[in-house]
Amino acid sequence: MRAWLQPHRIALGLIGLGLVIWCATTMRWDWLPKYAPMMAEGIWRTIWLLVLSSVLGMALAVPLGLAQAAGPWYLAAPARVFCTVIRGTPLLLQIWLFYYGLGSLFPQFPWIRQSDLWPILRQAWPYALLALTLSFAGYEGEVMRGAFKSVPRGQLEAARAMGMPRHLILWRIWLPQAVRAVLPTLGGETVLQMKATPLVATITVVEIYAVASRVRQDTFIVYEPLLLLALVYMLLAGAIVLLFRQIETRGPQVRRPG
Amino acid sequence: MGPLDLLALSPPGWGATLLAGLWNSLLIAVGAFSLGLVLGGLGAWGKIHGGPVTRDLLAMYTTIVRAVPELILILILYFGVTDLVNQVLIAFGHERIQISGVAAGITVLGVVQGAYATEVLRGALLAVPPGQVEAARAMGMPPLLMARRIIFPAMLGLAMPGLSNLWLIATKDTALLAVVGFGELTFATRQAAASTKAFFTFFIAAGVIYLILTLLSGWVFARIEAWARRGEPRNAGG
Amino acid sequence: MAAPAAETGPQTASATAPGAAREAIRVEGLHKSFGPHHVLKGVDLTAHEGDVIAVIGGSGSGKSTMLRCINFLETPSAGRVVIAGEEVRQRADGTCADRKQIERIRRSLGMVFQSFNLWTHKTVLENLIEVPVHVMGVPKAEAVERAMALLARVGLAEKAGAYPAFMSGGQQQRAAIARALCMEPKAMLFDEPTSALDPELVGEVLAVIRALAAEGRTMILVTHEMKFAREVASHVVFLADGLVEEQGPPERLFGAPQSPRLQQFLRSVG
Amino acid sequence: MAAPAAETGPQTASATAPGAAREAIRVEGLHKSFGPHHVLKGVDLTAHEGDVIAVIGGSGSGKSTMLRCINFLETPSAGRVVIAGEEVRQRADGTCADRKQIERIRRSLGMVFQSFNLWTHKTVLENLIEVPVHVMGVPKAEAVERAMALLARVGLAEKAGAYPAFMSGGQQQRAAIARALCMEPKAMLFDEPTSALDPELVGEVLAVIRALAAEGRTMILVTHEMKFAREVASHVVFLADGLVEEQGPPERLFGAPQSPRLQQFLRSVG
Amino acid sequence: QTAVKVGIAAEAYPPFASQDASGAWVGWEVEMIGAICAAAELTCEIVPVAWDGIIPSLTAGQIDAIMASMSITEERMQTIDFSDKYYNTPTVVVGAKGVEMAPTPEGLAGKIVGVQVSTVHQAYVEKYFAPTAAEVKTYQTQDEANQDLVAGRIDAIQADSIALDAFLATPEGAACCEVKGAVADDPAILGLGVGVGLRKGEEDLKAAFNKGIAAVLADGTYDKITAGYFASSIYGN
Ligand SMILES: Nc1ncnc2c1ncn2[C@@H]1O[C@H](COP(=O)(O)OP(=O)(O)OP(=O)(O)O)[C@@H](O)[C@H]1O
Ligand SMILES: Nc1ncnc2c1ncn2[C@@H]1O[C@H](COP(=O)(O)OP(=O)(O)OP(=O)(O)O)[C@@H](O)[C@H]1O
Ligand SMILES: [Mg+2]
Ligand SMILES: [Mg+2]
Repeated sequence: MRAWLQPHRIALGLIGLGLVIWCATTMRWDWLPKYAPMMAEGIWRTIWLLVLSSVLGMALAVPLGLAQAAGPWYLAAPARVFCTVIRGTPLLLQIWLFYYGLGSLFPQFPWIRQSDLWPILRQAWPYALLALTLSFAGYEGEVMRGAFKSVPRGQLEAARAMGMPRHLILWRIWLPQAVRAVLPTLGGETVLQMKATPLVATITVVEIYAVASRVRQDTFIVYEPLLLLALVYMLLAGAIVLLFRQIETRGPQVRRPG
Repeated sequence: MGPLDLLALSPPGWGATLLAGLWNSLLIAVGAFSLGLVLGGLGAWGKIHGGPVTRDLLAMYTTIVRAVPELILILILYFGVTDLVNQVLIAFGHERIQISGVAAGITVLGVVQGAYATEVLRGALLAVPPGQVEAARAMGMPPLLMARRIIFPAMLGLAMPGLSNLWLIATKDTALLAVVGFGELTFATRQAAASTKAFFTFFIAAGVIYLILTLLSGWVFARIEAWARRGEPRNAGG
Repeated sequence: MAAPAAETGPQTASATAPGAAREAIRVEGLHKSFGPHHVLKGVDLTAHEGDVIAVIGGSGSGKSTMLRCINFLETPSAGRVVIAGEEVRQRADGTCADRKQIERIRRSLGMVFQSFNLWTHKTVLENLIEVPVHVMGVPKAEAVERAMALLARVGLAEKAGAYPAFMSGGQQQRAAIARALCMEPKAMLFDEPTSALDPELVGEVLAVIRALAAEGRTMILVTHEMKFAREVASHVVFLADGLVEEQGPPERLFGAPQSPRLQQFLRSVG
Repeated sequence: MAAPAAETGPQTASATAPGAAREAIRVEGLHKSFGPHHVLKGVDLTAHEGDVIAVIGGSGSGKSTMLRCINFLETPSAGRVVIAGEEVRQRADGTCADRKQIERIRRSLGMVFQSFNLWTHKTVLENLIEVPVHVMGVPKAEAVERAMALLARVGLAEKAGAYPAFMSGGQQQRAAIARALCMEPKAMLFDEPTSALDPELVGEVLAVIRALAAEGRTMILVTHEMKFAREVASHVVFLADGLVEEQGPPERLFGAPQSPRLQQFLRSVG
Repeated sequence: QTAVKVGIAAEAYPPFASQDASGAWVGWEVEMIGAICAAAELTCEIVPVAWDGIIPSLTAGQIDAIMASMSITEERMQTIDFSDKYYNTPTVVVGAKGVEMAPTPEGLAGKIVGVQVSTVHQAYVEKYFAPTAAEVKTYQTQDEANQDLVAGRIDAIQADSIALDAFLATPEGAACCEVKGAVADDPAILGLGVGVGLRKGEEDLKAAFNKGIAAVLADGTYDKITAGYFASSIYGN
C-alpha cells in the first residue's frame, strides 16, 4: 500500500484526476444516457470476444510454434505457411472471407439451412470468433516459435535424460520457460488483439468500438465518445497488463547483473 | 471490364494507384517502425534499469498508448493540438500553422509501435543470460558498446518474431493515415473497390500485395534471426 | 549409417567380471561424429552391476560425448547400447526407434551434467521432486520427504526453496547430484560430479557413491581428479583420441600404466 | 549502509610484504548480504604486485562473491576496494560512483568466471578479440595474432572458429582463460580456473600463471584443488563463514594449519 | 467573393462523389458543389477528407463546409449547423423474391432487417420495425448489407432508393431480390434530407449556401445535373 503513496505517484494521480474532472465538466456528455445500455452490451461483447479468441488462439499458437521450432518438416511447413498467410493478409480481409465468402456458401445447401446448426451459422459471431482466433494464433505462433527456440538446450536435455515423456517435457519444462521468455510480448499482443476486435463490426458484431463510432456518427460529437472508449480500453488494457505482471512475478525473478 | 483491366497500370486501370498507395504505406511503415524501435529500445532499457519514477512513467506510456485507439491519438494530435496551437498563435497575432498529416501519422504510429516494442525488447532483454552481461562488464566495456556488441546480438534471436509481427502490423496500420488525407494501400484499395464495385478483385489484389510483402520481409527477418542464433544449438524434437 | 557389427579388438573392454554380477551397461563399437569431426571412433565398454567405472582422458577427448551417447542424448553415428540386457532399438539412422523404451531406460539411468542443467524456473526442491512426482507417480509428500533427506545429505537443506540462479557453483552441482539420486535409478552417469566441490564435499560425494555401489547400483563417472578416480573406482577407463586407450583396475592403471599416452597423461599428476 | 571504517583486527591480512612490491589489490572490511543472507562479514585482503593468492574454502563460503565484489560485479554492502593505489569511488549505497573509473579498473583486472560466461553468439576468436579491438583500440590484425598465440598456448588453436555451445567443458574453460589473458590485464581474478581441466591442462595453466606472476602480474584465484593451490600460490587465504579464518604462505597453511576449521577442511584432502 | 473550403468524404460514394482511376473527383454532388457555389458567389475549393476526420476538420477550421451526403438530423444539429436540404431520396425496403412482406411493422414482423449504421434509415428502422422484427442488424456499409441479403442471412434491407436501385441493377441483386415498397414517411426522421454541414454560428455562410441552393433549383441547373445521373428528380418533396 505504501508503495502507492510515493510523491510522484500522488502527483501523477492528481494530474489524472484533474484531467478527468476537466473532461467531465467542459465536454458534452448529454448523449450518455441514451447510449449507455448499448455501450454496456458492447463492452461485454468486446470482453468475451477478446478472452475467447486469445485463449483459443494461444491454444493453437503453442502447437504452431512448436511445430516450427522443432517439428518434422511435414508439420513445420504447414505451420509456417499458416502463420505467414495469417500475418501476411489484413485481418479485415480474413473476416470478410470467412463471413461473406465461407459464410455465404452455407445457405446454398438446403440441408444446412434446415439443420440445427443454421441458427448459429446464420449469425455473425462464430465467424468473428473464428477469424480473431486464427489471427491471434498466427501471430502468436510466430512468437512461440522464437520462444521455444530460445530455451537453452541443457534444460531439455536434463528432462530427457531423466526419462520424462515428451508431453511432460513440453508441458512442465519447455513451455513454462518459453512462455516466461515472451510474457511481455504476449501481453502486448493481447492488447493488440483487443484493438483488433473492432474490425468485426464490419460483419455486424457490434462491440464497444462500434458503439462509440455510432455515437459519433449519430451526433457528430467527435472527442467525447472516443475518450470514453479510450477509458474503457485503458481499463481493459490495465487488466491485461496486471494479469501478465502477476504471471511474470511468479517464479524466479531474473537475476540482474550488478 | 475484367479484373485484369481493372488492375492495369494506366487509367482506367487502378494498378498505378494501388502501387502508389503501396509505396506510401511502405514509407510510413518504415518511418513508424524505425521510430518505434528507437523508442522501444529506450523504453525497455528504462523499464529494466531506470529508477522508480522512470519505470512508472514508462508503465503509463506503454499502458495508455497501447490502450488508446490510434484513431483517437491522431485525431487529438492532428486536429486537437493543431487547433489549440492555432488559437494561441492567432491570439498573439500570428499566422495559422498546419502540421503535416504524414508527419503526424508517422509520429502517432511510431509512438504506438514504440510502446509495443518496449515490451518485446524488454522480454528479450530479460532473457539474456546474466553471465553474458557480466562478462562484458567485468572486462570494462562501456554501457553503450556493451549494449551494441553483446546485449543487442544476444537478445536479437528472441526479439525477432515479436518485432516482425510489429513490422507487419505497421504496414497494415498505415490505413489510419486516411484520416489525415493520406492515400496509402488500404485506402486506395477501398477507393478503387467502391468506385468500380469490384470489391472482390481489389481486396484480393491488396491481399496478394500484402502477402508478397510479408514473404519478402519474412525472408529478411528469418535471415537476421538465423544470424542471431548462429551460436545456439538447435532444440531437437521433444 | 548402419551400426557395424561389434568389433572385438584389443580395445574391447570388460570391467572386472566376477562371474555372478550381471551386465548393467554395455556399449559396443560406439562412433560419433559432429560433422567432419570424428569424436568417438569405436568405443566398447561394459559395466556390471555394482561397478564404479571412472572415465579419464584429456579435455575434448569425448568423455562427455560418450556419456551422452549412452542415454541417447546424442545420437551415435554407429554402435549399439545395451542397458540391463535390453538393447536400445535404433532406426537405420541411429536414432532410437522406440520412444517409450528409451524413456523407460533413461529413468533407470540418473545423469549429472557437467553444466548441471538445473531447471531455472523451479526451486531446488521442485527440481528434485519433478520426475518422481510427475513421471514415476510417487506421492508428493513421500517425494518431498525423500528429496529433503537427500538435500540434507549433500548439505543443501536450507537451500531447498532457492532458485538455481541464486546459488553458488558447488551448491548447484550438489543439487544436480541430489536430483539424479532422487529418481533412485539403477545406474548413474556422472559427468565430473565434483568439479565445483571443495575437498570436504568431494569426500561426501565419495561416500555417497560408495554407498550406492554397495547397494549394487552401477556408476560410470567422468572425472579429472585422479585421486578421486583411484579412491572411488572399481575400474578405470582411459579415453584418448576417440578410443579406449587403456583400462583396468585403478591400482594397475595408476600404478603401472602401459601405454605411453597414459604414462604421459599421469605424469603431470605427480 | 555506509562503509564502516576499515577494522584492523586479528583477521587483517597482508600478503607477504617484501617491502618494495607495491599494493595491487586491497579489500577492506568487505560485507555482502543477499537479502537476509549475510555472506561476507568483513573480509580484508591485500595483494601486492606479483602475488598469487589462492582463496580456498567450503562451497557457498562466499569465494565467488568476494571475487565479484572486487570488480564491483556485485555491489558490496559495506567496505572499500583499492586497486593499484586507487580507491573505487562509491556512493552512499555502495554502488560505484564513477563509471569511467570502474570501467578502467575492470579493464586492468582480467576475470575468469566459474561458469565461463563466453559470449554464445561469438566464435572463440571473436570472444578473445572483442574487448581488445572494440574497447582498447588494438588494431584488429594485432589482436587476432595475439589471440591465436594464446589459443595455441591453451591448445585451442583449431577451435578458434567454433561457437562456445559446441565445445567441451574444458575447452570452454580454456577459452575463458585465454579471453581474460588477451586483455593483458595487470591483475587477474580466477574463479576455479581448472575445475573442468584434466591434469595435463592443469599443469599448463599452472605454467601460465607462474609466467604471469614472474612478469609481475597479480593474481587472486579461487580453487578447490589443494595441490594446485600449494604449487601455484605465494599466499593462501582460507575463507569460512564469511570471514578470513586463516591465511599465510602455503607451506604453513597446508603444513601446520592453526584453526580447527582449516584442520578439519584439510583433513579430507588426505 | 469569399473563399470557401468545401470538404467531401474521401471515401468514394458513387454516383454522388467518387474518384476515377486518374484521381479526379466526379459525381452528382461534385457537380452540384460547383453549381451551388457559383450561384452563391462563393469561390469553392474541394478538399477530400476521410469521413472520420471530417467533423474535426470542420471544427478545427481546416474546412468551412461539408457536402458529403450528410443527412440532417435533430441530434446532429446540436453539434453543427445545416443549410437547407439539397437532396432527399425516397426510402424503400428490399427483400428476397417470392417472400411475402410489406414495408410496415406488421409486414416485417419476425423478419431480420439489415440497415447501414448511423443513417436516417437506422433511426427509422429502430423506431418502427425493431419492436416487431426478429432482429435489426447494422452494417458499416450498404454493400455489406446487400451482400448479406443475397446470402440469405437477413430477410430485408431498408435504404435510400438510389443505392438500392444500383444494387438491384447488378446481376446478383436482380437475381435474388426486389423492391417491397416505400416506407411510410416520418418527416421528423426521413424528411430533413441532405444538407451542407457548417460550423455553428456561421450564419452568413449558411445564408449564402441557402441562397445558392434556392438559385440552382429555380434556374433549372439542378434538374440538368440530375438528369445526367438519375432517371427522376432526387430533391424529394
Ligand atoms: N545472487 C544471489 N542471490 C542470493 N544468494 C546468493 C546469490 N549469489 C550467491 N548467493 C549465496 O551466497 C553464498 C555464497 O555464494 P558464492 O557463490 O560466493 O559461494 P562460493 O564460495 O563461490 O561457493 P562454490 O565453491 O560452491 O562456488 C551461497 O550460499 C549462495 O547461495
Ligand atoms: N554439439 C557439438 N557440435 C560439434 N562439436 C562438438 C559438440 N559437442 C562436442 N563437440 C566436440 O567434440 C569433442 C569432444 O567433446 P566432449 O564434450 O565429449 O569432450 P570431453 O571429453 O567431455 O572434454 P572435457 O573434459 O573438456 O569436458 C570436442 O572437441 C568438442 O569440441
Ligand atoms: Mg566433458
Ligand atoms: Mg563459486
